[in-house]
Amino acid sequence: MMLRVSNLDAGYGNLQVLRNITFEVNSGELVSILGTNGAGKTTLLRTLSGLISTTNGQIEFNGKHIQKMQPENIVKEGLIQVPEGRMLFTEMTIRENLELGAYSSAARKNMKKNIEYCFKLFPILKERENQMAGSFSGGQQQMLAIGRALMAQPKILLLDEPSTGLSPLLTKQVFDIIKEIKQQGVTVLLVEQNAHQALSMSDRGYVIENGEIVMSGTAESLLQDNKLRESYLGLAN
Amino acid sequence: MELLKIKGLTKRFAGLVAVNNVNLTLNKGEIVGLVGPNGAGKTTLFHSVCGFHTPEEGSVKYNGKEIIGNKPEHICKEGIARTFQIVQPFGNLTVLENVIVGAFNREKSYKEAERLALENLDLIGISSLAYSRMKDLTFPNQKKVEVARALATSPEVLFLDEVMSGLNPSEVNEFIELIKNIRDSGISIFFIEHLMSAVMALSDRLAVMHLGEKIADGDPQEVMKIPTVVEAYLGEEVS
Amino acid sequence: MLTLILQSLVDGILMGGIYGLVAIGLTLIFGVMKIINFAQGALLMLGMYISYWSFSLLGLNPYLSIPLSAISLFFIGAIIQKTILSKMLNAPEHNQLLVTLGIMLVIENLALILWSPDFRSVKLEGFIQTFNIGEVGVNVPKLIAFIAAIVLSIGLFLFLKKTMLGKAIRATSINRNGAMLSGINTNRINYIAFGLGASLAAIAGSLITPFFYTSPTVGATFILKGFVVVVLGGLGNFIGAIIGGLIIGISEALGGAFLPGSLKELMTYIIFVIVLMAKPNGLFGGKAR
Amino acid sequence: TGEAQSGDENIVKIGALHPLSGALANEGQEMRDAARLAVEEINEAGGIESLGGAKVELIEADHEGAPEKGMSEIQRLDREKVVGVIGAYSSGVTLPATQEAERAGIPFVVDIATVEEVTKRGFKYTFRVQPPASTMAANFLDYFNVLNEMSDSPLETVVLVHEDSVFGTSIASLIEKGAADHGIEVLDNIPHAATTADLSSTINKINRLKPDAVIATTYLRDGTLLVNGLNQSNFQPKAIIGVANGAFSNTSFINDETEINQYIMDVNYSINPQSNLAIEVSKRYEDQFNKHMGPNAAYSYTATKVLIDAVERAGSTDRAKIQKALSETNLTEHILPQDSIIFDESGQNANAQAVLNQIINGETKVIYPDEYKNADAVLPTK
Amino acid sequence: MRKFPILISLALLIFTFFPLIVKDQYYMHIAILILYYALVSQAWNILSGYSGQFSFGHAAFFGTGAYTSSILFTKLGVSPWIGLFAGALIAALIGLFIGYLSFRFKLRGVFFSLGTLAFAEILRIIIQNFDIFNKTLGVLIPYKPDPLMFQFSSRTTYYYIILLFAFAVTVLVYYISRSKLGYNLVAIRENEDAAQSLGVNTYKNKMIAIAISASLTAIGGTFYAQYMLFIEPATTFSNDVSINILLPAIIGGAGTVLGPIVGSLIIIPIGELTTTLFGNFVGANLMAYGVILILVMLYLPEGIVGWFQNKFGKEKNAKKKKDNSINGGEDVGTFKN
Ligand SMILES: Nc1ncnc2c1ncn2[C@@H]1O[C@H](COP(=O)(O)OP(=O)(O)OP(=O)(O)O)[C@@H](O)[C@H]1O
Ligand SMILES: Nc1ncnc2c1ncn2[C@@H]1O[C@H](COP(=O)(O)OP(=O)(O)OP(=O)(O)O)[C@@H](O)[C@H]1O
Ligand SMILES: [Mg+2]
Ligand SMILES: [Mg+2]
Repeated sequence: MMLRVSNLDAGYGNLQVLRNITFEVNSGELVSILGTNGAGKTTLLRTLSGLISTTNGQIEFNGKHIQKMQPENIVKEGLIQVPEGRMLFTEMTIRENLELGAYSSAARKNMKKNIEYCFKLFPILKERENQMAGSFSGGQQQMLAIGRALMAQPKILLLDEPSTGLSPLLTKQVFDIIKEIKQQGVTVLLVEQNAHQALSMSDRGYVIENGEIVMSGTAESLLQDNKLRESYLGLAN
Repeated sequence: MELLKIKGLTKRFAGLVAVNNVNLTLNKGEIVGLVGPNGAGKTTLFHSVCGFHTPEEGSVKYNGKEIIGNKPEHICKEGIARTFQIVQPFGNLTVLENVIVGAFNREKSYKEAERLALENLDLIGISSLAYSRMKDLTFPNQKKVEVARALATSPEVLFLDEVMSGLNPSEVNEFIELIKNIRDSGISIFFIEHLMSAVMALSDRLAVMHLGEKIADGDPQEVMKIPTVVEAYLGEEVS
Repeated sequence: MLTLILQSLVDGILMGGIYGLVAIGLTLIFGVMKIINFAQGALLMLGMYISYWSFSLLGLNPYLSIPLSAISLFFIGAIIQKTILSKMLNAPEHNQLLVTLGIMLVIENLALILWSPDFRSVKLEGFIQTFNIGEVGVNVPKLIAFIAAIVLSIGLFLFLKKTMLGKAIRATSINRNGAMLSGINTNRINYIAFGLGASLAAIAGSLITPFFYTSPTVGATFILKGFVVVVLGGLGNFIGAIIGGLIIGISEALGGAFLPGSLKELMTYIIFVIVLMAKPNGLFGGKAR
Repeated sequence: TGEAQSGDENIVKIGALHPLSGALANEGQEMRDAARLAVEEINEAGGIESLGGAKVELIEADHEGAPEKGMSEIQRLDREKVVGVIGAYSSGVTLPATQEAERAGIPFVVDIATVEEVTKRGFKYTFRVQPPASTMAANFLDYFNVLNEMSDSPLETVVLVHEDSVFGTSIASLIEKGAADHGIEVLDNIPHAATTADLSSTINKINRLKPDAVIATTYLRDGTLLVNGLNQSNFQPKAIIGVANGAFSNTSFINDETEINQYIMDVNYSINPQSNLAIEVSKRYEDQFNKHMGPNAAYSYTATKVLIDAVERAGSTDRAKIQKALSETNLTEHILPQDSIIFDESGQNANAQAVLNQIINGETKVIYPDEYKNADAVLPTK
Repeated sequence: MRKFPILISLALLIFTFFPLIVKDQYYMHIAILILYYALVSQAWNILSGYSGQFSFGHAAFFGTGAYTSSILFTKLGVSPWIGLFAGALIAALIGLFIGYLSFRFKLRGVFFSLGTLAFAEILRIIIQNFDIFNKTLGVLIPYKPDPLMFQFSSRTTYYYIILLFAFAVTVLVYYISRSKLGYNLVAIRENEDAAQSLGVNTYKNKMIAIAISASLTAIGGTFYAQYMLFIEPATTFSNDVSINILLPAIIGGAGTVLGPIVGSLIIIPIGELTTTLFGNFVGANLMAYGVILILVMLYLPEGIVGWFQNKFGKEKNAKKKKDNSINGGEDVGTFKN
């Protein structure tokens, strides 16, 4: 087991968003988290990365309890996130953004190699390596955010709606890249609105609503679920 | 009737031609979609028409009047309202206050502005968020507020930049209905979106940009069959 | 007349170097970390006192006490960051201003209590104060400070641009959450950055000690110009700080030579305003978002 | 408002209002120390006789150089029921503070505040010990001529350098006005901010104008910058003469800057070196506070003594009576280089005057007028 | 904020009766200072708290007010009552000039802040170098109580005048905060691009804000000059003045109607309190003041009023939220049965 979350509560100040969340991700799996707008998916990922402190419950990653760890140490453990809103260093160049992705000492060793890898995945990053990240188009910024996360050599990669703002072509590419990353042995936790596509490449999925996990199962079973088809996949039966 | 006519519009950034000699029209009552690969120049085109960038060349006629060179606020006053791809919230204000700012575009009294704002929040279906602080909202909700805010300025034309990204498919379906209703209330719409289902469902007409140039413009079904479009934007075939 | 102009130019350049020197630490804290640090002058004052006391108690030449003052202030700066400023990273920007104002009041008055308001000076025996090039005199302590300013600014420029630590400092100030998610210990980075800013203030202080009286309120003399120079050069731009300093120094010197009354001071601000009109982000500032 | 003040019959409170913190703290604290000394002396000598040996208590107040602070401190002192106040060094604070004291009916003996207007407002409760700007300027012009008579290398041209607050400006402009009548040619009158970090442009101007003498009204820091800069530049004037100069009379300057301060002159209020009392007091001051008793301290000391003398003569803590006693002051036993201290109608110490000092071998000496001098002038030569 | 009219009337009532109860001149002086700082800080609040253009140089406007009325009075015998308006007018013009240079050329953030500071310095230097302004000698206003000449023998009169000013300005700000202008200003503060996209003429609104702010600050300047009867350029145009002007608003809560008054009510007495408590130990009082500043900002980052609004506003909002959802506001929860 790579990641096990049990009875997790978290939120912002007085506002509790996550209630009693329990789930797990096995090594090498690709797990999707679905949920309506404002359900708490982003909050969950932020909590996993240590940006939000838990009020209750446990997060176990590779056998270590990480719920009290600082974000940077969680990164060192290999839990990497492509955050919602991208959180790029807008007044720094593309290249610098990528370099900073490899800040931890382990990743720094392979920086050159990994940059080349990112450049191969997203050629636009190479073309514009000296442009300021802030002047990138929305989709270009999304590519950079994914690239920066890959620079950290994740053991588990958390992706918060990675296809947001990407063209259909790129969306496909990004999903292909996710598959490829998985192939390489990286575990992936994926939050996506494009539920159909996400589930179709996932092993398992969880549905979160109002901060609670209300449903879980294998990808196939979820794809077949009637309620889910209606309210998430937009497919009336 | 031609409401908005973009002619030969070109916008450059230090060596990069982000928008290259683009011609486009928006007719009254129409919904026009704009798609294209990331970095094609769609947002830049919006910025240029709405006065946030000064294009190097070209003209934009609104109701027959040249609006290039006008400040964004004048363009809003003229009747073009917009949302932003990268949300631009008034973070420390409540949702209602955000929309009231928009409502004050035409209203003078606070009472009227508040009424108009509440009305629009209701229309977009986010009245329950009225008293939340804008910066505490999720991105998709912030985008909804931006739509309400833009509508509150009582525009004739609405520019929407990827307002549906981050919504799940069911929510997208609701939003599609919403946009149709807005059009039916007499507002013409020009929107950028990457969600093909929404694009196809909404567009009366569809334009495609690639590397700054407009490479197609016409009936959505037809446009989506053009090989260059397929290649540049969709990759392989249409689903 | 020519001598006067030349002499004014030399004086202006040297004084400009001093302004630049003061501005370097400020542009790190103010320009890169985005903290309007009113306490910078007080930190400079502490640097001066460290050099003064090392001199009067240990007989240490102020130039030799630079490492001592730099290291001490690094820790003081890091402590200020850790205990106070780190707690207000999410507060509105102007709050930091009041907090640093509070810090300034505390430091200055602590100095007043500990060391009395007496003016203290360091007299270097057998130290050549000036030398002449032709008819133009060059002040040696100021020349040393000037050279130090240039070396420091280039060093810091390279540090921020080329090293991972430097990049991490910039990244943290741009997007703290993003930096955390990249594995950067942002708290540590902030201690280092503020500590560094404070130790730069101390270095400036130590370099000023040989030609300027030390007293609890001495910081005020330099800090206002320091802010002006930082903004003139563009926030966070070290080379800009030196050039900004030179512009102010030279214009003051020439203004002083040819304008009546205290109108020379007007030069500083008028140039400042004109530069900002032409370049709203300072001479070497990037584009606004 | 004029009624008996102290709660405790045996304590008479007087206030001392000075800039104890902020940029002028050095001067302010030096003056407060002098007031402390004066009070101590009185109490050691048995307190105020006419009040049955009542002890004097000094209430110290800090105005930080801020006018409104000065005003509120006067009110605070009023509530403390002081019988009178001394202060306040900065002219900008002294003006509103004395006005406030006038309103409240508190006798205010100004120790230092140069600006003329302090005693020009028809106030009943304001008295000033220090010679005002006009006296300083007049004394300077007279002494300058005397100096020239003594010397075989007369000084003809001068450049005036002054700090640009009301203190330096008022003195310098009065000198400039009177210069022609005294046969002095003023080549330039150069102001600077007291807090300046750099005086090189002033020095360059002096270098170009090459005056016989530089006349300076400055504070410590800028004064030192000036002398240092002149010393290092290629031109040396025959004389540097201060007028009420805050540097040339300051311990730090006199003791620490021996390389450059030799023979600098200063027209300043100071103690009378011919008076044994003055020597004793300044010795005690030096022992107690570990610094030289400069003119500021001398005047605060005197102001305190003047106020207490008035209380003694009034035999009451009634402020109105003390005011009356103050106006009748005729103090002969004092440490200043002047005749007895008496106040004219406006409240100005009528006999106040400056003397001509010179720093000789790291010590400041009075060199003129003859009745006060304790050293012979080292005259400018060419 | 609907409670504002009640709150303000109550405060006005208390302030009106204050002199009848408290006769002590010291307390009266402190009360005057409180109201005076409430006035100028409120003026600053309009430009900097509401529209977010953080001015570091309000001493420029303060000094303009003080100097205009004082020079007119001492040189031409013009009543300071007239000088008050003249000062306000000139300050507004100077404000517009500064605004033109800053806003037309898009000075933002700290660039604007230091720009305003530079203007305050420029004015100081100009005053110091020209004879009509008495150069550095300052202006001494002869002490001759005469209500027509804005000079009173009784401190109470000064008190009521500044009370009137401070409350009038607060009420004005209350109305602005609920008006189109207020919303425009806040929108500019929060996000200029978004504001523009909604038809807010950012330039015009900023110009209006700086003109109002400058003229009200100048009124404070005239009052100050008439109260102190002496002004000099070094202190009148100093940074300290600018900082003292912005302090109450930030402590109380920038961008709130009551912030400046509340801030002033707290910060001025604290200054006096630390002096009284630590006054005998010079420096300790200012250290204590500094520590208090730090603590207030650490624990009440949005100022006192901001803190209250958050604390009590939240509950109110939560209630409203519920009401709304009951009234058919769409709710989530498709899954939980
Ligand atoms: N910084 C914040 N402060 C307070 N509340 C917040 C904050 N961020 C999010 N919230 C609230 O927490 C709840 C969950 O938000 P979250 O961002 O986790 O949703 P999500 O599932 O990621 O939604 P989406 O699909 O829209 O991204 C929402 O009600 C949101 O308004
Ligand atoms: N301010 C700027 N400076 C430099 N280059 C810019 C700037 N803004 C945009 N660009 C570049 O212009 C091109 C067009 O950008 P634009 O934002 O218009 O793309 P877009 O079509 O909206 O893409 P997306 O679908 O990803 O949002 C991109 O290559 C982008 O990097
Ligand atoms: Mg989310
Ligand atoms: Mg775009």
